[in-house]
Amino acid sequence: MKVEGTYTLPAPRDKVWALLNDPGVLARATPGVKKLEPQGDDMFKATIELGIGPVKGAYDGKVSITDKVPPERMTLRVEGGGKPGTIRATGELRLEESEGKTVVNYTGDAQITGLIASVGHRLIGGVAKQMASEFFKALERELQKR
Amino acid sequence: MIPGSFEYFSPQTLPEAVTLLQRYGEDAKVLAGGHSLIPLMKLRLAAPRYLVDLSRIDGLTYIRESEGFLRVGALTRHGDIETSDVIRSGYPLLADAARVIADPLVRNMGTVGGSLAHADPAGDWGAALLAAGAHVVATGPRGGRTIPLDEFFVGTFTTALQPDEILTEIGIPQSQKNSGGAYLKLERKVGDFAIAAVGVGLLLSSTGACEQVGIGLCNVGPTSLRAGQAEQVLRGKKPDDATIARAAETAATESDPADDLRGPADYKRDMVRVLTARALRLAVGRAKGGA
Amino acid sequence: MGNRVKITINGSVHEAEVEPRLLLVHFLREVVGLTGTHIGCDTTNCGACTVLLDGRAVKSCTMFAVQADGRTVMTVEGLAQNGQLHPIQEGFHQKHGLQCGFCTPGMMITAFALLQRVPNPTEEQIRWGISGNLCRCTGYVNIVAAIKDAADKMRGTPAPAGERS
Amino acid sequence: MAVAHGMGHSVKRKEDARFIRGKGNYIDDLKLPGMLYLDIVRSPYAHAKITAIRAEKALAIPGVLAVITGRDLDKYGLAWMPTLMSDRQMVLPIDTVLYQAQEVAAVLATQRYIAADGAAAVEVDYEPLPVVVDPKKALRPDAPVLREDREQKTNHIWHWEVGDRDATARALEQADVTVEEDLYIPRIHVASIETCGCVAQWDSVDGKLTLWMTTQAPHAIRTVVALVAGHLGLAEHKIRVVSPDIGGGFGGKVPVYPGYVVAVAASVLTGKPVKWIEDRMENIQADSFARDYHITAELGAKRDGTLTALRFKTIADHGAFDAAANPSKFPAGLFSICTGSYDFQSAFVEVDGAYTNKPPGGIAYRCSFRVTEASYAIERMADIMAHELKMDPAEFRLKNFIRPEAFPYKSPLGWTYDSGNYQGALKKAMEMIGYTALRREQAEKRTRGELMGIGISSFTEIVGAGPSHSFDILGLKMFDSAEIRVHPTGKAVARFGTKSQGQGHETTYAQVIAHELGIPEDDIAVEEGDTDTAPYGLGTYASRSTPVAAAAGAVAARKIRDKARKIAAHLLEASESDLEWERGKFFVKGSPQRAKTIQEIAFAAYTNHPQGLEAGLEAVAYYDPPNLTFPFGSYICVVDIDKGTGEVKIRRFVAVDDCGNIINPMIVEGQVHGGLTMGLAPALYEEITYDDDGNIRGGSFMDYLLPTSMETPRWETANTVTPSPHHPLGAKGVGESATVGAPAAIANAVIDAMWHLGVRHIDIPITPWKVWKVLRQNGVTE
Repeated sequence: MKVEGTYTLPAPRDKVWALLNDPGVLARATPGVKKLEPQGDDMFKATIELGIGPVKGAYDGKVSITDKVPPERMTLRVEGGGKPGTIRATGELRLEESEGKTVVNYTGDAQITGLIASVGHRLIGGVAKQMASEFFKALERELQKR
Repeated sequence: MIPGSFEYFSPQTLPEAVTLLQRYGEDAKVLAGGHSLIPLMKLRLAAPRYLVDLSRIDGLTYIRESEGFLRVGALTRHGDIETSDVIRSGYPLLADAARVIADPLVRNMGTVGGSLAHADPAGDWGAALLAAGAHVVATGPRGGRTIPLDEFFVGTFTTALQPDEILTEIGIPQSQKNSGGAYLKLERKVGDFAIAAVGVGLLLSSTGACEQVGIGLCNVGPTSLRAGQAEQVLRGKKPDDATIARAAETAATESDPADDLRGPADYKRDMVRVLTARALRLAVGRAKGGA
Repeated sequence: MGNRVKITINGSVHEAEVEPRLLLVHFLREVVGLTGTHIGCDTTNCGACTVLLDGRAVKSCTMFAVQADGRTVMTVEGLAQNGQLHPIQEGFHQKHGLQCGFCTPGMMITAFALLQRVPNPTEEQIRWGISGNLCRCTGYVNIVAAIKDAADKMRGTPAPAGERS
Repeated sequence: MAVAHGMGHSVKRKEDARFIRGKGNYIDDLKLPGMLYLDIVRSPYAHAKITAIRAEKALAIPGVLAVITGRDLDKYGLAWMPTLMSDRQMVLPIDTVLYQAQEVAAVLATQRYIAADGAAAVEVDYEPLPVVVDPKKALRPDAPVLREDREQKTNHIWHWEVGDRDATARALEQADVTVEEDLYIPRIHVASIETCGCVAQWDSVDGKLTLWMTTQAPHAIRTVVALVAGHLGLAEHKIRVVSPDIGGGFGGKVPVYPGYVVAVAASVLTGKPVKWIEDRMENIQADSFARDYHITAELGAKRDGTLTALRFKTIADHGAFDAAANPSKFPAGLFSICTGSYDFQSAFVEVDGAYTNKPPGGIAYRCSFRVTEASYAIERMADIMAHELKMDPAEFRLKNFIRPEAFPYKSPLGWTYDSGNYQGALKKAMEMIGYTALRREQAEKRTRGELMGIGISSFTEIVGAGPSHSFDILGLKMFDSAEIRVHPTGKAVARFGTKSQGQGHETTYAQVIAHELGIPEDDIAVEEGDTDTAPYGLGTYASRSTPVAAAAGAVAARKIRDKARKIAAHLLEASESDLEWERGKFFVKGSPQRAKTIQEIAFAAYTNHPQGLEAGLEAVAYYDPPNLTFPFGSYICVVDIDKGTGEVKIRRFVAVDDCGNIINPMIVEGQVHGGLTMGLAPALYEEITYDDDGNIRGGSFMDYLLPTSMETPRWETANTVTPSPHHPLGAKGVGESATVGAPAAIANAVIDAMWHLGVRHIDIPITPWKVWKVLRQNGVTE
């Protein structure tokens, strides 16, 4: 499944870049992430509890950041599995600065398997968009905190 | 398919139910008709530890007009709305919607409150009641509060209800002379969720202009959507063909569908356009006293 | 963690201690032993499990037995009275409204509820009324005819012989 | 008093009595003392290595008795089982899963709910492997090889061809007009309303296994169990397979699924009865699929509209194992009936089978092994050719039909059609629907921009598997059987090797016997499905009950009549040759009052039989048909298309069927109604798709769309009668005709509505968005 979109953050690119490279911020901003434990260079063990209404699930996973070209782009990989299914997602974030703001273009490809994929496919697209938007809104809040 | 275990409560009063929700918080789920929740539990996608069944609480099933509002109790079943004389004679938008929810057997069990609180983007009531300009009443430990439906849907399966609040009533501005409405659903077959559905509620002025208009969109975004810009196109204008066409095109741009088995996003967006135009024409006809 | 339920089924009271998660359909089939109510889809689509709950046709696989506590249930086994087939059962037999018979109990219960509410339904009303019950064998035409036949008999105005609606 | 109606009467069904009272005996109704329950853990991945299966949490649940894995079964040589197609199939995997929802482990528990809890608690670790869901990609040399267990390191299963390749190529080159189209017939599922299941009961004292299961072929299953588990001491006389009432089969209850095997193993292991019942998602996601044929079809014709050549090239997607329930000697079943109702000079068909990461199978979905694929393809192509030639599709068909006087007709692909009158059926259908007026209406509507289409399908089926020269199951010939015992009081019991799943055998077989012997239907008990009592037969599928088993019934009845004649001669003190038979009695020629009824004769058979003749009045017949039967029909469908939404509305559908002589017109009509609805379903609604990761789309009734009463039109049916010359009753079989014929009629109607816009083809199911898309592409919008 492909997800793509654009989000504008009200801060210069360097600042956004720093934010995206802060594990604490990533943990707080990524929907459902309860804990991120560093496992080496840009690799993290993740504990995720995701609840979409009554559909709640706990997932163990890995988050890694690769293909970094500061402060232009990075690739975020998330892998996780739990009872409702598994996900392996790759998202490329491209940062462009424009008039003091940062435009983030993201393109993601998610491989979802299991029950969620087979019975929940009608909702997955919408939920993915919703989660992407929550992620950027959370980043925006982090920006305001700084 | 067998659901996981849970503890079951069947309170006799609303305060009792609220107390249970307070006690169990996020671990509890309210059971109204159960036709959204139980399938998820059978799939073991949902596994609430506590179920609070509202069905034995008296006084949550009614359809009545008072103080300028049509008031519908949260436990009123879809089928009761479908067959209600009050609804049939004065609220074509709601009558249309009630007729196309799932199938007749589901409508005998599913409730309007349960459906709204479940906040499935494919729920027909969400779009229909957004179009009708409805609000809901939430009852919690601090009593009742009114939430405009515009603020109710937060995301997929997520509403503005607190974990210890229960949706108890839906209020809809009472129908007037010159008001009309329609709900059109495009579905793959009876019982399926909509490919897209559009609800329209409107009130025409004495000159035939749109004095009030509401347009709700079903299953074309992460939540039920209100097509506010499309409403703006119509507001204060006569709903002629050109205006309707412009409003329909605007509604399409306001929708945010995703690809699925029902079709790709561009198809669904166009269906919003087609259905909005058709629903508007039907609603205008009804407002003018037509069928 | 049992809950006590008392359910009146086809006129007899049944009491039992059940797990809250026990589906009504399993209560009927496994606890009470009324196996005429079937399970077809598990996802509230097919209506093979349809029973009357306080007079309304509902899908008993999407309901817990505890929800039916204190209520009245009628299953296919309750259609015939004193060994006398109900006109709906007669109609299904006469009009060949069943083949494998698996959806038939749910279909007949839905028809029963429909005819209580609409004693003289049109073809469209019948089709609308049974649209929550899937049949894989008959193609519905003869089911519609069977329900029409029953409606006519129940109103005391039998359709002309050989009429197929 | 009971009367014998015999053939041609709409006798009301005997089996209804229990079904309308909720007293059917379906598999899940069976409850035995001490019975255990099995639930199955399934793979979320379409292709993965299993690195660990951890059962501790499941086993910790009170009531969970065992978690069975492939490694456990392997100890008994049961981790794999053979398929009917000379392939093998995993029962439970040892280390690799090959499709989503594949069985991974089984949990045995004291209760159904506990078994489900156990299955949810089993933890499995997987290492995902590359997934191949497209058979065309699977056949590329760089594709990952899915079946590492096979010697051949390729996803190519087999190649099969029939016809004259060179002559067909030449004929196509020389044709004035050729048309070519890619037709995909998607995966669908029979989705009978009852899912599959079984109760296995091992009696360790007698060493006897009783297996109640939802099977359309109990005897064949008994032999398969004996062959597969013989090394464990299960001998065929110690195996009893009972097929109870079946809630719809349609081909889906022919194969052996892993759940059955595990249930048997679990019962043998524990000495207790074990029940396994699928839920709907397991049923749709893992049981045998149907179709999944990618066809490239070409036709050639002369300018005057005469068809000359046909060439079909097909890729058949069989999923992870070739487990097609196909008892013919041809890998693609009866697909070579694809020349249909037309008289081609040359034809050539080739099919290649491929493995993919999808569930195995390849069953019929209410047709005889690929007949629907063949019929859909030829009827779609016939319409495309007619339109290409600017001929009316009806006129085009009438011009190219095999002439009535040409029967028995030898097709260029090797079949000998028994009888037919295709012109008669099509003309009757055209008359019923008012074809000419509809074409006028369509022309008027076009001028107003409205979209209305008329579609014809004039199909020829091939059913009644089958003659032993072309069919077998693991070497077993495809005869079927009947045993009739007439009791002293003139009542009878008749047992058959088939098994009804709703077809009404208890009634129609009784009619056949009543027809032959004059014993009233009410006095005949028909039994099927118990291998301990019924004679050996191959079961009910492929519309074979009437062509094969009813023929056996007629032959057995005639054997009884022959003996009855001897007894009558003895009683009437006349010579056998002086006796004449009138249904229900023998009388002396010229003295009709000197007669003995079949009941009197039956009594005498036990009380006063002639010397030198054995007592009793019973007979068994095993009928190996000399040829298949070829039912046919013409269907016409009228559709209206909503230009805005792309919705297709079927306004009318007329079906004229010819299945030879009819046993029970009411049941035949019911079969046609049901078949039409199962033809409508794949034409407009049903499909199982897979995403690139092998996730199933359409794996529950939420997304696998069975038509309801609202989508199903009011079918209009009629018959013509062209008896089969080789069947003892002149009958042909009808259960599947409509499923075979209907999809093309609907698809043709939709395309007919849009041909003038430049639309040539849309693959089924024709969903609103597909129609919307082609309308948009051709500039039509609301």
